Amino acid sequence: MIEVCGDAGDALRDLRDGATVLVGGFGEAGLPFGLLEGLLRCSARDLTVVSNNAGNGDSGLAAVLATGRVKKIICSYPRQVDSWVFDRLYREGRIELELVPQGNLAERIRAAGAGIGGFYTPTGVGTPLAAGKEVRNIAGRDYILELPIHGDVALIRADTADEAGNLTYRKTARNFGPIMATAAKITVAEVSRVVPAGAIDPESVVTPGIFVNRVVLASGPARSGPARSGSAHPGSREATR
Amino acid sequence: MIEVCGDAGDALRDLRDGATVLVGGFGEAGLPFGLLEGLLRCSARDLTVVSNNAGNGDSGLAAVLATGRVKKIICSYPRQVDSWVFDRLYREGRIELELVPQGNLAERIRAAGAGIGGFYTPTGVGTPLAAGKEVRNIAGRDYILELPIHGDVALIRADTADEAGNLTYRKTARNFGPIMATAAKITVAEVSRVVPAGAIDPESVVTPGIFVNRVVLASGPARSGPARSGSAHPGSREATR
Amino acid sequence: MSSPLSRADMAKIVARDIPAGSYVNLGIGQPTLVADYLPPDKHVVLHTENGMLGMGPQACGDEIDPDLTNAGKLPVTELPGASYFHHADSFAMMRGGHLDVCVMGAFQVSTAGDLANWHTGDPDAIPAVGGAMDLAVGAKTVYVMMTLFDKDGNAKVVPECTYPLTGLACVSRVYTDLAVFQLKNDQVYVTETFGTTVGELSARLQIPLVAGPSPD
Amino acid sequence: MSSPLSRADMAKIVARDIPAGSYVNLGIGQPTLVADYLPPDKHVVLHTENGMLGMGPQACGDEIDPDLTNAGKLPVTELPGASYFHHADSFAMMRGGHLDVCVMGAFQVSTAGDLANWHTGDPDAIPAVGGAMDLAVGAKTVYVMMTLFDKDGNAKVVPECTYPLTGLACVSRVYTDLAVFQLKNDQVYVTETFGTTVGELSARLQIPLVAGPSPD
Repeated sequence: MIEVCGDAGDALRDLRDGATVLVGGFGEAGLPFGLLEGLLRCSARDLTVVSNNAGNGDSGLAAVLATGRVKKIICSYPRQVDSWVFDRLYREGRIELELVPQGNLAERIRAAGAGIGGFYTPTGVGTPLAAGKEVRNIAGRDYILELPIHGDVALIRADTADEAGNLTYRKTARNFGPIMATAAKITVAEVSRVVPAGAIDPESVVTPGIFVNRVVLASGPARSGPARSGSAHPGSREATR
Repeated sequence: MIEVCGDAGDALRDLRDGATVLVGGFGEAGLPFGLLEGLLRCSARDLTVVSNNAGNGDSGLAAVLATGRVKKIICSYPRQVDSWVFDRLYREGRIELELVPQGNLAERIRAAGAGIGGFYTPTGVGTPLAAGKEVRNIAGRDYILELPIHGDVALIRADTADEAGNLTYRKTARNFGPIMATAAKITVAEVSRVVPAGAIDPESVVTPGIFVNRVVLASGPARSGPARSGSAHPGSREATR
Repeated sequence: MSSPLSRADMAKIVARDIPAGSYVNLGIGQPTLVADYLPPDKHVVLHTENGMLGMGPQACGDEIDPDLTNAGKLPVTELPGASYFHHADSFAMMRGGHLDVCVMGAFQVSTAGDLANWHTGDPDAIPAVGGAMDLAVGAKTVYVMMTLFDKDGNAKVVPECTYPLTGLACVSRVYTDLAVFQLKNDQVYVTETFGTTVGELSARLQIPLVAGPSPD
Repeated sequence: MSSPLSRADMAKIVARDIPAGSYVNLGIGQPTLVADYLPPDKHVVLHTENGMLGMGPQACGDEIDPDLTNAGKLPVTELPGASYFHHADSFAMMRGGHLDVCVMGAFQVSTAGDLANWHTGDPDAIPAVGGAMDLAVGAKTVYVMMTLFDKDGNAKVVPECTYPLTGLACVSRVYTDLAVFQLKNDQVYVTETFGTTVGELSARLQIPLVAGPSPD
């Protein structure tokens, strides 16, 4: 059973100084805007954020970075046309950057969730991003050793949650959500609706409920139409605030 | 685009002596019976079979083993109440067994499909199945190094295929199918029906078409009802032979 | 209690001790009986390693579907809120420490919590391990459920396992017909006895036992 | 042809050389133009690393959906037969060698096929790598699409890359405004020229060139 939180602040109540926060999204698709607003209002400092990008414009993740409470970001693509908040902090030496190739980033997060202690990847071999990493030849090919990235909290955006915590996503907004959900001690999903257990087809569940602790309804109208199999259900709660 | 083969023999036409064959299924759920019958009629010898079990009764995988054309099996659970074919071959020294814990077996198959050169797993540490394997302490815990298992051919049982090769599965018959499909040079799926591209909801695809080369319609009536979203489509071909 | 437990009674007390809201894997054989004593309002979700969460009771009659089985290959049913996933995801769930409890049978458990439950060591036996080693290292808590003595009267809680190991220092509780044991920091605590006493057990097992639960 | 290629013409010949039925990833920027020249009857399936196969053309007007973008974060559409998957699965698909072709831009390509396309080496630049390194090692065939000389007239096909590397010995073809190159066994083959000759190119690039396609 999941906890349906009244607001993002409640969902983030136990965020501690020094925590590692996994933030879903690729650009703005799959970015949990409501949870990031909750993060803005938290007082936790010295956070490490793991996310593909380092914020766009002045809202969402960029607004969180602007508070100065993030000491380090682990990501694959910080520099974008509208990443001025990160750019400034980075040039001022106020944020540490660990740059990871996108596939290694995804696999390191998956490894954390899957209990894998480390893995050998061909990505990055011979490049500056392999500096200091163990290189090993296996069956005639060079690989580097990469280690898992665990989170204290994962903040993700999904589409529909059922009361068992099962999640579906929408299109390419799925991106990092399913793997981040597996890699954190507490996973909070911002969703467009909550439906009764059984209203999501068990064959179509993307994130099983075991990986989800709390859900918060997204503010604003849902982008999607009603859930494919849960829409007609009388118990469903839609995001309409 | 996938190739829809007329029969299992056609789908297995290029199976060579010494090939490694990944066979889906957990017990009989997800076992591709039709493809295994095709394998029976092939002449390829010295095969290595990778499958969770080593056959039940006298049909399916057991019948293939009984031909004497399998030199080695990699599996987690060969001994069952009705595994007499394997038991006899094993006791007579006519088949080699590589026993792998079930999760390591699954992860090694996934690693092959994902281009991972090897991974550290805690499963098996301190047991006889870790004999000869590298042990490494990472962040205070011991792990053993496991290497990928690649297949030449994967034979799996799915439920619905669309013409783009996308697959869905039925209940716990899903088991090893999706990972084996990623780990072989040629993947052949035995399915209950083939529907036009677009008839499977893109959010519910379990195996994307990139991993599937050939499909064969299963003989006998499908266990499942019609496909959730493809049933009414005039182009769909059902297994009714 | 004043007499040794039946299998059903053992399953009952295991079920009693599983925390509400847990995600639980019940190993093949005896542990599957535990499911019968988990009331729905306890919201325990059952995992089966062949790719399902939300497994329901064994299937009967028309419910039987060859595509829906548990890890013991017996036909089962699906509860509302169930989900299906492939084997790598299923064992990632296990190895990643997401299951709260798993319940397994055993040949031997050592005082350090080492588990032996996949091979008798008989050189003539055909080995089979299945998911036992993955469960042993993966679940947050491993409960063992077994008779305390084998048919020949040999103790199955032992100073050191003599059978091939399944996992190291992984068992935290052992439920038997004669007593319930907690294993912690190489100490064996006896929290309940059935038709025997801690003193009698200590003599028969030839290992030091501490009466009462382990300090937290 | 008698004159250097426009960007559109480069995209056209890249599209021409992509085998029918291929699974293809088009990198962000210029390579996305290639999609416009892939006729539907060629059955090329586009992968975007943010979790989709079967990507359609860029979305316009009402089609725009913020939840459906390509790797360059531009809104795109979905074709029949599409599928969605998460990032680990998407890069497993890439790293596992399942994509037939990827097309990327580059700062430099060496005669050995080394690729530099993520960092200019400027110590003041903010680095960003995205999926470039994964694509470089993962796709079966890597095509580079770029101008042959930079704005300052420096050649971008070079004996050795001076910019930080993206991947080693990974590029097999280089499509430029002036010529198409095949890279094989440390040899550079020129299969087509546009408004120039192999001799002229060899002089400007200061690397040995072989006229005609590489032997198979």
